[in-house]
Amino acid sequence: MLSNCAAKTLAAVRGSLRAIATSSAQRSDNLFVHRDTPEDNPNIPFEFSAENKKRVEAILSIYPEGHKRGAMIPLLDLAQRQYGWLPISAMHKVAEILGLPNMRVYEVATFYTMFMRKPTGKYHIQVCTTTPCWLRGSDEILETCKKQLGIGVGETTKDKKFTISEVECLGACVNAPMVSINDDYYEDLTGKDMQEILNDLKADKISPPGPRNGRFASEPKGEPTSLIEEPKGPGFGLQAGL
Amino acid sequence: MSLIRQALARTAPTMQFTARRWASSQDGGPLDPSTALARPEELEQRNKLSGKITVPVEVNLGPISGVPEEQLKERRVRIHIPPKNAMQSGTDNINTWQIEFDNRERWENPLMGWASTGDPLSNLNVKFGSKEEAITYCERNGWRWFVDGDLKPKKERVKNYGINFSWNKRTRVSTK
Amino acid sequence: MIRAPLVKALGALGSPTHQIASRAVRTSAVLAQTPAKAPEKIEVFVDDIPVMVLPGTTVLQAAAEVGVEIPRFCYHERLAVAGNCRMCLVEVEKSPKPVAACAMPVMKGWRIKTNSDLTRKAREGVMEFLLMNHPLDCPICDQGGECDLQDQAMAFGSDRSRFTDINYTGKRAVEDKDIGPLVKTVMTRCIHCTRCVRFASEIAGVDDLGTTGRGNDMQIGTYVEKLFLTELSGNVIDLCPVGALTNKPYSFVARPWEIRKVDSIDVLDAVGSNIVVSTRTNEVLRILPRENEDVNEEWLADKSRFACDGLKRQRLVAPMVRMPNGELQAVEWEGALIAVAKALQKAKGQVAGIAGQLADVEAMVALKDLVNRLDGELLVTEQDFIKGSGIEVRSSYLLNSTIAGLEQADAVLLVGTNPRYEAPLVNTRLRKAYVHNELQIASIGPKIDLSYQHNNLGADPNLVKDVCNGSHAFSKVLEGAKKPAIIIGVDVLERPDGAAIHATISEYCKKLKKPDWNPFNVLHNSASQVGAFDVGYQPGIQAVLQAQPKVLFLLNADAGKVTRDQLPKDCFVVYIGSHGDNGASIADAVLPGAAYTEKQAIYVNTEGRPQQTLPGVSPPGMAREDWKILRALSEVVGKPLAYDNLDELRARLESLAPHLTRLGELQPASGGESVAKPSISISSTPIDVKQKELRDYFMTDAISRASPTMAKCISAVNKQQRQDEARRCAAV
Amino acid sequence: MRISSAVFAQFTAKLKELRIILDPTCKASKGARKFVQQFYPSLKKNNPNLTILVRECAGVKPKLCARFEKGKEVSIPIANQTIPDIQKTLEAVGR
Repeated sequence: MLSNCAAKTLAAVRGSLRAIATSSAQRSDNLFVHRDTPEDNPNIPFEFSAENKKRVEAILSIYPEGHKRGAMIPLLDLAQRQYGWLPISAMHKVAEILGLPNMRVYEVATFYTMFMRKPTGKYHIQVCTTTPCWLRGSDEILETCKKQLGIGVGETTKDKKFTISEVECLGACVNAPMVSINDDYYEDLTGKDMQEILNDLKADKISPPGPRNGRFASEPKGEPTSLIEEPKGPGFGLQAGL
Repeated sequence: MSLIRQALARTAPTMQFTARRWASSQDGGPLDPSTALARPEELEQRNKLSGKITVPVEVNLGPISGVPEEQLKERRVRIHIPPKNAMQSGTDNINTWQIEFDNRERWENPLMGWASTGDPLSNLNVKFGSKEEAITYCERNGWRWFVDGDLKPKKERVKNYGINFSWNKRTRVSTK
Repeated sequence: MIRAPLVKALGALGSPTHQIASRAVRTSAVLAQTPAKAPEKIEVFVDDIPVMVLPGTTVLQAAAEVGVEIPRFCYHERLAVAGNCRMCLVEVEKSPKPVAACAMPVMKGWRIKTNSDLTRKAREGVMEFLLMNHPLDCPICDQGGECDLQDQAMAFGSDRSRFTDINYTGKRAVEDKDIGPLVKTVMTRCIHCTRCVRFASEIAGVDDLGTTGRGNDMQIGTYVEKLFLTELSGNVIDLCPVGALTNKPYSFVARPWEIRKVDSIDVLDAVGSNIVVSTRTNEVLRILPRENEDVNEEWLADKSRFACDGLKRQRLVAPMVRMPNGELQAVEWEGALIAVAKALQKAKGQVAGIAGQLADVEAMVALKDLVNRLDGELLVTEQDFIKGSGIEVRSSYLLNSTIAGLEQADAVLLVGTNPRYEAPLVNTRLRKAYVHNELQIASIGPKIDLSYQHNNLGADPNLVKDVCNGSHAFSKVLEGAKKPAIIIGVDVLERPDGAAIHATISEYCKKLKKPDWNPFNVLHNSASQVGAFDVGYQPGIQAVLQAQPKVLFLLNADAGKVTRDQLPKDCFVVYIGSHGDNGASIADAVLPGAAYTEKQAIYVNTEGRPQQTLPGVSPPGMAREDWKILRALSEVVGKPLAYDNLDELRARLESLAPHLTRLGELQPASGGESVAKPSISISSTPIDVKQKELRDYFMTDAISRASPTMAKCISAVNKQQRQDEARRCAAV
Repeated sequence: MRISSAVFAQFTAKLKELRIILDPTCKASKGARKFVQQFYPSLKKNNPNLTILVRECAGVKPKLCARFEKGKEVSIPIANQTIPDIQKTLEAVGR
């Protein structure tokens, strides 16, 4: 009895000392092994649509003879855009087109996080929660999404229309906080804006992407605060002696 | 000229097998792993092994060595290089020649399960620097011997990282 | 990159110039290996020791030449260079960063420091990262004692751990994969050296293993639930530097310091791969490959590695004689030998002997001498072959291009053989030539999957005639090749028109013959076949069945080709062998012999190289070595054989065929003179191969039939097949 | 003078097996090699069921072994012999 309570106090002390530099779990919640499910198994046939087939030919023509495997990522992306997400039979189809063993396509598909290997909603809401957006209130945005759609992060609504994911920096820190839905960026959001966007999407109306607070792309909101005077001519600020 | 002197004359520049590792000059004598951890008697044993001893005259200690007649007559010593352990990539302690008697019956001790054997020479494992030394040792002890396998020169291999990305379609289907 | 536009400019997409471009690049890479004029060597200093090496040698090879062994995990001299473990980082003077020794070719005047501070810090860092996510499994890990990570951690790792995260996220854990009954996977221990992935795709030709996920979630596996089923899957156990892939039948059986290692030869196929038999207290525990550059390189086929637990089942341990009521009764040696001697006296010359797959050369010579002394002339092998002069000149039944030679072949025609399952290690050579040598392969026979692309010309034997008289498209390829090779399987030579096929092909090979290259090859699948022909055995059992002998010796003959009703009623069958299989069941007297791990015996492999097995354990119960049984029998019969111990028997072998006692060496088999025209011409029954799928590979002789692991392998293959079919018909 | 190949027609029934052992390169067995190259096919044609084994090995003195019934064996060295000499030894063995 005495020994384990001593051990507990030691652990507590160590715990507090260690609290300063813990390393967060860099683990993704995706599965990196394939388990057959009714929606995702090799029996479900996958076929590129007619015009996608033409796109496949166009993509393949870019790569020289003998380096066709370079076309794997564009083909997988094409498959994901056509199907909504990337089932295993799509990977088999791409492997068949490139004449590669299946494993080589699995390796690439599982390496890149933007290939969604689980059934994903029609509108994939990617909320950026990295530091700049976080400082500008991405928590509120994430909360409104979760409340509005009734699902947590990484889940998909029953009707397969929405999926919320928490993603790393999307490169639009100027217009933080922001959200990317499929390929469009919705920036300078507030809770209210987010609700509007979601309601439009529920009615399948794609609202125009871009900043929501009237800014034009990443230009300053009101008057520009710098570079407002005429550019100085040559010799400005030159040393007197030169 | 007796067999031994002949053998020694032929093998004047015996290739030194054990790896010579000199401390590099720039680093002011860093620890040399092969000698730093070794106990003193191990170091002296290692010097004894690599050094050469001159055997004056051909001698057959068999009859007076007290080894039973049957061991000398019927058994044959196998002089060989120990194989690399397939499970590991290290090749440090296999550049020696070893001698080994033919394997005799072993059984499990019914009480404790240990391996018992009736063969007194079953655990004899002597290491030599070269094949000639092993042969001389066996002849001196009056054992019949045969040499199994030889020191084959290492195969010339071209290891090239670029070949994974080469034009040759067949090497490129692999992992890269 | 300059290369792509250059080729595009030449407009050479897929045209011959593209071949030239690829050959030009490849030859520059292998220029160091076969220099037309030897390029001058460059001087490099390793730990201040100067060494002259060819350009293109890597730092690691230069250090090895000096005797310095740089630690490594992902580098393996028989696989492609991956360079992803970073353990071989060494300092090179005046270079800002340490250099990966395994991939970096040396430059002139480099001063490589393999023991400097920077190198040691780099190794400590790599070891720390590897051990950070490595479980503390050493007490329960089979690799303990022969684990590269353990040794290199002791030698190069730092003496203290800075990993304190165990209380929070802790070490990475990865789920275990089920890849079959042979390889046990504990993927948490994996350090991602990708040796198994490269082996599977380059050597085994089965692209099932790969790295899925990235960063901390990276794991080696098959991604889909699939068994890793190939005939070389056991080699990933040796390749894995840690305990992630271990031997499933051998799991938790013994520690490396408890086992005794005996060098020996494998006899379960005709390749004669060098093995190490690990034994403990008179029991064979596991079999590992032994490096032999000319025969099995460093690999070992699965049957040879895993069938050793068949040595513990179905073993004959006491002499038995069939009683009048038809039951085999165990008797003492005297009783059995006297019973056989009586039968031999009654037989008065009508004696015959059949040698099976696992018979060694000593036992076959002893049997031949004994039967010849008793006026018997019929000494045959169970495996059929072409009759007449086919077996008298050695070059007509050997793999004349040698196993190592097949690596350099650039055009191969397979006639009625499936080297992938009949001799897996010959198939790795063909695959190596296919990958590195642009080898073109065609096969006459059924459609088979050979782990590399080959064009199947068809199964009609008349194709052989077309190819051999030069009218077929592939004969142009053969005649144009620098080192063509034609490999005939024994399944073809067993057919009635086998002699005709053999004659046409050997005739054609005379035309293709090069000064140092003989294109005519026969690929056997039983270990005793070449040895039997060397000492004068005839092929095929038809002669014995016609002669209706009074006494028939079955030496390890378990293929079940001889049945009781084909023999005369009063025929006395004597079975000498180690396993109670088809042979022992029809025998009147069973004399228990020793298996290949219990005797010092010579076996000649399919390329004609005699090699010797060494006894790791002693024969069980009252079993004895086969030739000793025959020597004792000859004493009881009254015609004692002229040798009492192994040396005298080996002297007799020397007189019979001197190449047999030059162990490990290949004697050039010249000759192959034109022989009488075979009587039967080539028929039109399609050529077939016995071993077409992996299922037929596992059980081919008495030992592998008795092995539970082989049974598990076959059920695993069936389960995988049922799963695939269930999936396919579910899709329809 | 050419030895006509018809001479080998008949060997005694007692002769069961013939074995010619020679060295593929050295001078001592040049005669034996020539003999095998020229006369082996005709020898084989005339005695189809007599097994005539030809075994080569580097560094071996050439010899001709014959096995009769009851396991009796005779081995005659044929080093440095020309074809007619080997001819005579073969006939001596064959009677």
